[in-house]
Amino acid sequence: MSKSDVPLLDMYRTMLTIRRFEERCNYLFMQGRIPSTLHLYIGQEAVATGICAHLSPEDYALSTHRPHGHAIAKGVAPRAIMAELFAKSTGCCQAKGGSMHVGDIEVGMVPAIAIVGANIPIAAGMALAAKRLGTDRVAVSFFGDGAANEGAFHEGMNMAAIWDLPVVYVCENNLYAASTPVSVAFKIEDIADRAAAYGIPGVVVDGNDVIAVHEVAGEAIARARRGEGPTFIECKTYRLCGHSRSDPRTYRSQEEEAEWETIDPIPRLGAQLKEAGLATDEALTAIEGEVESLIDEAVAFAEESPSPEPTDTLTHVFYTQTQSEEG
Amino acid sequence: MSKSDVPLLDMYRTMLTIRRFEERCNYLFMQGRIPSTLHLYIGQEAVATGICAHLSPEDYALSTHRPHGHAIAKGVAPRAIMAELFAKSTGCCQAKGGSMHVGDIEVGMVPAIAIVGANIPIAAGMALAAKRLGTDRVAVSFFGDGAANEGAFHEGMNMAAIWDLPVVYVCENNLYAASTPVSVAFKIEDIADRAAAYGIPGVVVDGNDVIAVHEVAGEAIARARRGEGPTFIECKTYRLCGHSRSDPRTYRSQEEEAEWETIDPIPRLGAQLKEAGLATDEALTAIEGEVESLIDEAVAFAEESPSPEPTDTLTHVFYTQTQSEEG
Amino acid sequence: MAEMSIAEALRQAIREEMQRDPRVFCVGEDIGITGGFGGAFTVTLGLADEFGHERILDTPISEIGIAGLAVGSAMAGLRPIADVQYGDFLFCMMDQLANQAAKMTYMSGGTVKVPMVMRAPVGSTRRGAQHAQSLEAFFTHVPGLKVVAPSTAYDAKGLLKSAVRDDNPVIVFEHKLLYGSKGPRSEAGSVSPIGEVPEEEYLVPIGKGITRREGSDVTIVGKLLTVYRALAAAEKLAQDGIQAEVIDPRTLVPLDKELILESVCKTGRLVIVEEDNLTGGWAADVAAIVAEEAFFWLDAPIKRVSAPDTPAPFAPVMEEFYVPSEERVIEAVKALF
Amino acid sequence: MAEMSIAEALRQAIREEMQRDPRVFCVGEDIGITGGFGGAFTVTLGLADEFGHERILDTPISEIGIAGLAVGSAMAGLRPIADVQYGDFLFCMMDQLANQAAKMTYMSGGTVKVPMVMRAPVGSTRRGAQHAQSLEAFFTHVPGLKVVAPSTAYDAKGLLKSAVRDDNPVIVFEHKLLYGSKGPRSEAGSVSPIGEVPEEEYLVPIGKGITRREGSDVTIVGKLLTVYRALAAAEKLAQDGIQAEVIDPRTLVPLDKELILESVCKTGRLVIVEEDNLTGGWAADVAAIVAEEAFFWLDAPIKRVSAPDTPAPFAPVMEEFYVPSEERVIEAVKALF
Ligand SMILES: Cc1ncc(C[n+]2csc(CCOP(=O)(O)OP(=O)(O)O)c2C)c(N)n1
Ligand SMILES: Cc1ncc(C[n+]2csc(CCOP(=O)(O)OP(=O)(O)O)c2C)c(N)n1
Ligand SMILES: [Mg+2]
Ligand SMILES: [Mg+2]
Repeated sequence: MSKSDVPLLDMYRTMLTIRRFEERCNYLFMQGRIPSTLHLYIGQEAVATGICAHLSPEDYALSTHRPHGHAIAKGVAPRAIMAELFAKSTGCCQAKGGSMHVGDIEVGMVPAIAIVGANIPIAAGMALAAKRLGTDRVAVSFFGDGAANEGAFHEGMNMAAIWDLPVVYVCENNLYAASTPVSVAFKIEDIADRAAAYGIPGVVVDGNDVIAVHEVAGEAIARARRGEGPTFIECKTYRLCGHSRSDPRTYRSQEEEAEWETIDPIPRLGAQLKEAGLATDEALTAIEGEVESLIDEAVAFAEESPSPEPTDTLTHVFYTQTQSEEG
Repeated sequence: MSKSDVPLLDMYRTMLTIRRFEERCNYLFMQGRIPSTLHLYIGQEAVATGICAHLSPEDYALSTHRPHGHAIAKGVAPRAIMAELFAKSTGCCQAKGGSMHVGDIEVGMVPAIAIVGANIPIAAGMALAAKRLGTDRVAVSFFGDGAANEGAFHEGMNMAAIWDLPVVYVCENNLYAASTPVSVAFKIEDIADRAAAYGIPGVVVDGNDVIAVHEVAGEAIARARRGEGPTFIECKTYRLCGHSRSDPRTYRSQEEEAEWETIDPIPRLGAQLKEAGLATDEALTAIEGEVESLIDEAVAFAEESPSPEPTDTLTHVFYTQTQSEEG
Repeated sequence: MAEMSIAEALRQAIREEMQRDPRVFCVGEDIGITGGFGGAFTVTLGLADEFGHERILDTPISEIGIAGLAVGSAMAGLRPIADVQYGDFLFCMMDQLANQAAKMTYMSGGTVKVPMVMRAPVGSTRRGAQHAQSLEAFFTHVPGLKVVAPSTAYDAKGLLKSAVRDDNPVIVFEHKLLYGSKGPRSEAGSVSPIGEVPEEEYLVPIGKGITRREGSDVTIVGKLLTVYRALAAAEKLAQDGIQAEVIDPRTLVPLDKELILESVCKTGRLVIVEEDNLTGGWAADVAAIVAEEAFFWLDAPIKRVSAPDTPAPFAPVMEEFYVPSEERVIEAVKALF
Repeated sequence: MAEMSIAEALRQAIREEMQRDPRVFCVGEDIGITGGFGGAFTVTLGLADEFGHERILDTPISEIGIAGLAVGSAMAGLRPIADVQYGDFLFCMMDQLANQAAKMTYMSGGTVKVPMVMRAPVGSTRRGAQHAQSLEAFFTHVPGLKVVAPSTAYDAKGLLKSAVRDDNPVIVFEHKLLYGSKGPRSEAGSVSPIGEVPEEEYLVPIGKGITRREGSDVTIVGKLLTVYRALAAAEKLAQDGIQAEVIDPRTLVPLDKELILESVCKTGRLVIVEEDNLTGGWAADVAAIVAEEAFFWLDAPIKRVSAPDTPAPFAPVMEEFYVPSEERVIEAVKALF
């Protein structure tokens, strides 16, 4: 892919959509209009965006307790996610799932899996199916630094490796697992070095640089589609927000946060676009306006949507043919 | 440790004891005098022997479904193991455990754990206790090549690494996990390379050369006792027997078996001893005789011992103070 | 009709389903290695020759991986038949089964399906506590999983075929002493029922129990090995003039509770026999259902005949005490009169 | 007497036991990081300042590792108090708990002990199916484990202290809506009982239940959150002239079944209320025990009021339907008269 094929403006729009979507969620949550808890993706948008830019709805993405960004980047309608957060019947999981399980299998976004590490062997399974069914689909598994210490990581990565499965493992190393810094949980510097334990390539990339992410992702996904097996990509990034709900973030320093603020991926791409003459201030403002309307519309949709009935609890325990077309 | 400190004759005796013990087990099993199943250690004796030669009864050894060799090398009385296999009350687990769980905590041999990989985090826990209690004890975890693909391996190794725990991980790569060759289960050549994923040293050693095993074990154990953390030792070896019971071994070639027969660790050490003038044929024959008597005595003890009562089933579900002295 | 063991019947079921549907495949440890075992109890023996190693997929020793692979491949269009060598190892993959496979359809609002099968041998066979457990109750308690437990060759074949075609995760419990496999994998104390299996294709529907013996005085519910213990006890009881009705639910989730309730309403007495530990076993659930729904038809307390609340002991003399015997069933029944 | 929440009471118990015995330590995720959360529900908040990071040991996200570390360190002379952030993650460490911790003493012929505690928050709190389960029944079914489930600050402190001193593995289930923690970790819908706790040291023995309310007409057994549902229902029922006796077993294994049996023999009626799914829940076992041992004292069917057999739904309106309500308890009781 030549540089000019990089969908920079689309990626800008996606990152901004994720950011504004979540800022709004946070606001609504603080107002008590969204129940439960939220794990926001603010600051990490370049990862989901740079990777998913290569994927079609036929490809699979698997996510975690922090899935809004992946879901939006993978093409789930923001209104359907918002309605899910509002616990409405029109939500992407019909209010059965909630924030930690958003997804839409129609666009290849697997309902997110909130057990840390658990999506890793499942992604291998989806990749196996893609291969056996003769498609060129790939599966992308997103997970955090913390997940790399789960047994599921080890077993899943090894299986993907030995069978050369078309899967890309994307470790978003945001330096913390909840309050726990990576230095407490690892004796090694780069988690990508673990790829060698499975005999697959491991790459480290600046996760706050969407262009860099897009580039390594392109190679990894192409490799997967060619049948050459999985790649492990470690994206160094940072969440510019708390772990969940009203996390006071007192386990990390304000200096550290301030430093990462300076490389916030969204203004960073904005500046690059202007510098390269690919977008004017006006163009970016126009995108901003479009994104705001999209979010407004999503919130309105969510608010107007009906709540489920209490007895809806009882449906969907088992899959029934009529729920969806199937051969 | 200088070469002259290497307890070669003791190690020869230990290896031979394991070999003759298990040959006898197998015979008794075939005769129907031992119930259930057996996983024999024949061919791998140099590993348990070379490592355990460094351990005192205060140190811990943890084993697997294939534990007789480790138990003997760690100092469990052969008669107590034999009685356990005969399902007698005098067995080292009072006939509650059986072949896959032999052990004797009094000599630091943890009742063996037959869930593949499960002893790895437990060994880290024992090492943590050794460290916190201010002792210089080490824990040695023995496991197979197959175990290195378990989630428990990953989580346990990482914990041992990050806290510099006094534990030595000994992977006995005998080329097969049951019928499955390592080439099916791994994309990498040396399992020891996985040590790098945890930031600890990984060493490969000829597991059929007890002197070499003894040497690397000495370094690893000394390192652990110095508080410098775990070492991963991969011992390349081969079981000169079936996986369990009457395994016809048709998943591997007779040529391969024959090749490994030529480096059977016991005659190999015997030849070295004679070459170095450290033992005569007569001396080795004398050891052989002593070992035979020991096994005879163990079998006699086992046969004469009483069976448990059916209602003994109900005891030992919970630990009670009176069962053993405790402060 | 052909006579065959349960291991053979399961193998036939797998073969037929793999022939019928190219999406079906097997995955597990030591299931297809050339010259190998065909799984811990020979069920997949020879199938790799027929279907190749891609469809009889040997894995590393990675239970989380096996279950995760099954979940993922099922979600993406395949129909995996996964297995563990011993049911006890299900604990190693419990998250994938209980949190992932069982909940995915629900969490997705009914849009995602997970058509996978997980086979697991259960029962105590002199190998000690970690190769002996009866795991049924751990899985009947997880909403979103179906659970079957065949005790005859006919049911084993018909239920496994139904499980493969079901759009939901199905756990198939098989008892080691019932496989009847000959040769190296046959077990001491094996009951090894040889049963008749029709030549033509058939399915046994998930969710239908069966009355193995009719009787009017007491209902005995058993599953897997204990069906045979119950039947043997019933014969002896008949000599003493007590006619026991023996019910084998075959499927544990969804349970054919009407069959049990109707029988209890007829006999007024209930004994449940299972190999699992007493406290929290599946038998407790049957007792609770009957104590709620057929209370006024009961003439006597409900009895459970189970293993005691201990891990499985190794020694054969203790194991015989541990696993419910024919005698214990007879005693329990007689205590109700 | 001091007034405190369950979270505070648990913290006090841990502090006192750590002061008393240098072998006691805590291990888990995010429990001691400076500036961090003090565990998922603040129970260990501040303890690292007092005892240092070696004794409030923060781990990687490695549940197998945490449980394995607890088993090993307990076998080698320490007394670990391990925790998981949500009970649901116990499935990730199930092998270590069910196959290792629970069986080690037995398999060793009684020579090895595993004095460890595993704490696990349970209950549905609007986070969806993977952060909501009530796991008690999975562990009461494992011989070799003790299981406690405190519902008051007094019991939480006294039982946790007893658990730490027990020579066996003890699983402590805590309900998220009962912690009563203030600030960022308080939960919507929280019951947050504040209870009195004596200044002087005390223990609550493992294995002793308690009658929370006396009554002569019906016995209601609850645990954790449902104790409060049962008590509220009992007040309302009293207005209709039905006197309910409410029993809180506090310990699930070993169960104080005499307390329950005596009450049922007095009242003749039994309703068991729990938040867990109906099929295979702990309530089934209580029903089975009573249906066997107090059958002739029963005047009515045994009722279970449980969550339906579904994963936990996310939406609050569905969650309210899912978790047994006061109204459902009242309805179940009235149906017995
Ligand atoms: C198996 C499991 N253990 C623990 C948790 C609780 N938990 C939720 S998020 C989280 C931290 C995850 O860290 P990381 O993987 O780095 O992802 P991040 O939150 O940084 O995106 C933890 C411990 C969980 N959900 N699943
Ligand atoms: C968790 C688990 N999975 C599977 C098994 C069944 N099993 C017993 S031994 C064995 C092979 C072990 O291979 P390896 O670790 O290489 O040890 P070896 O037998 O070669 O000594 C298997 C699969 C088990 N005991 N535990
Ligand atoms: Mg992180
Ligand atoms: Mg091996």
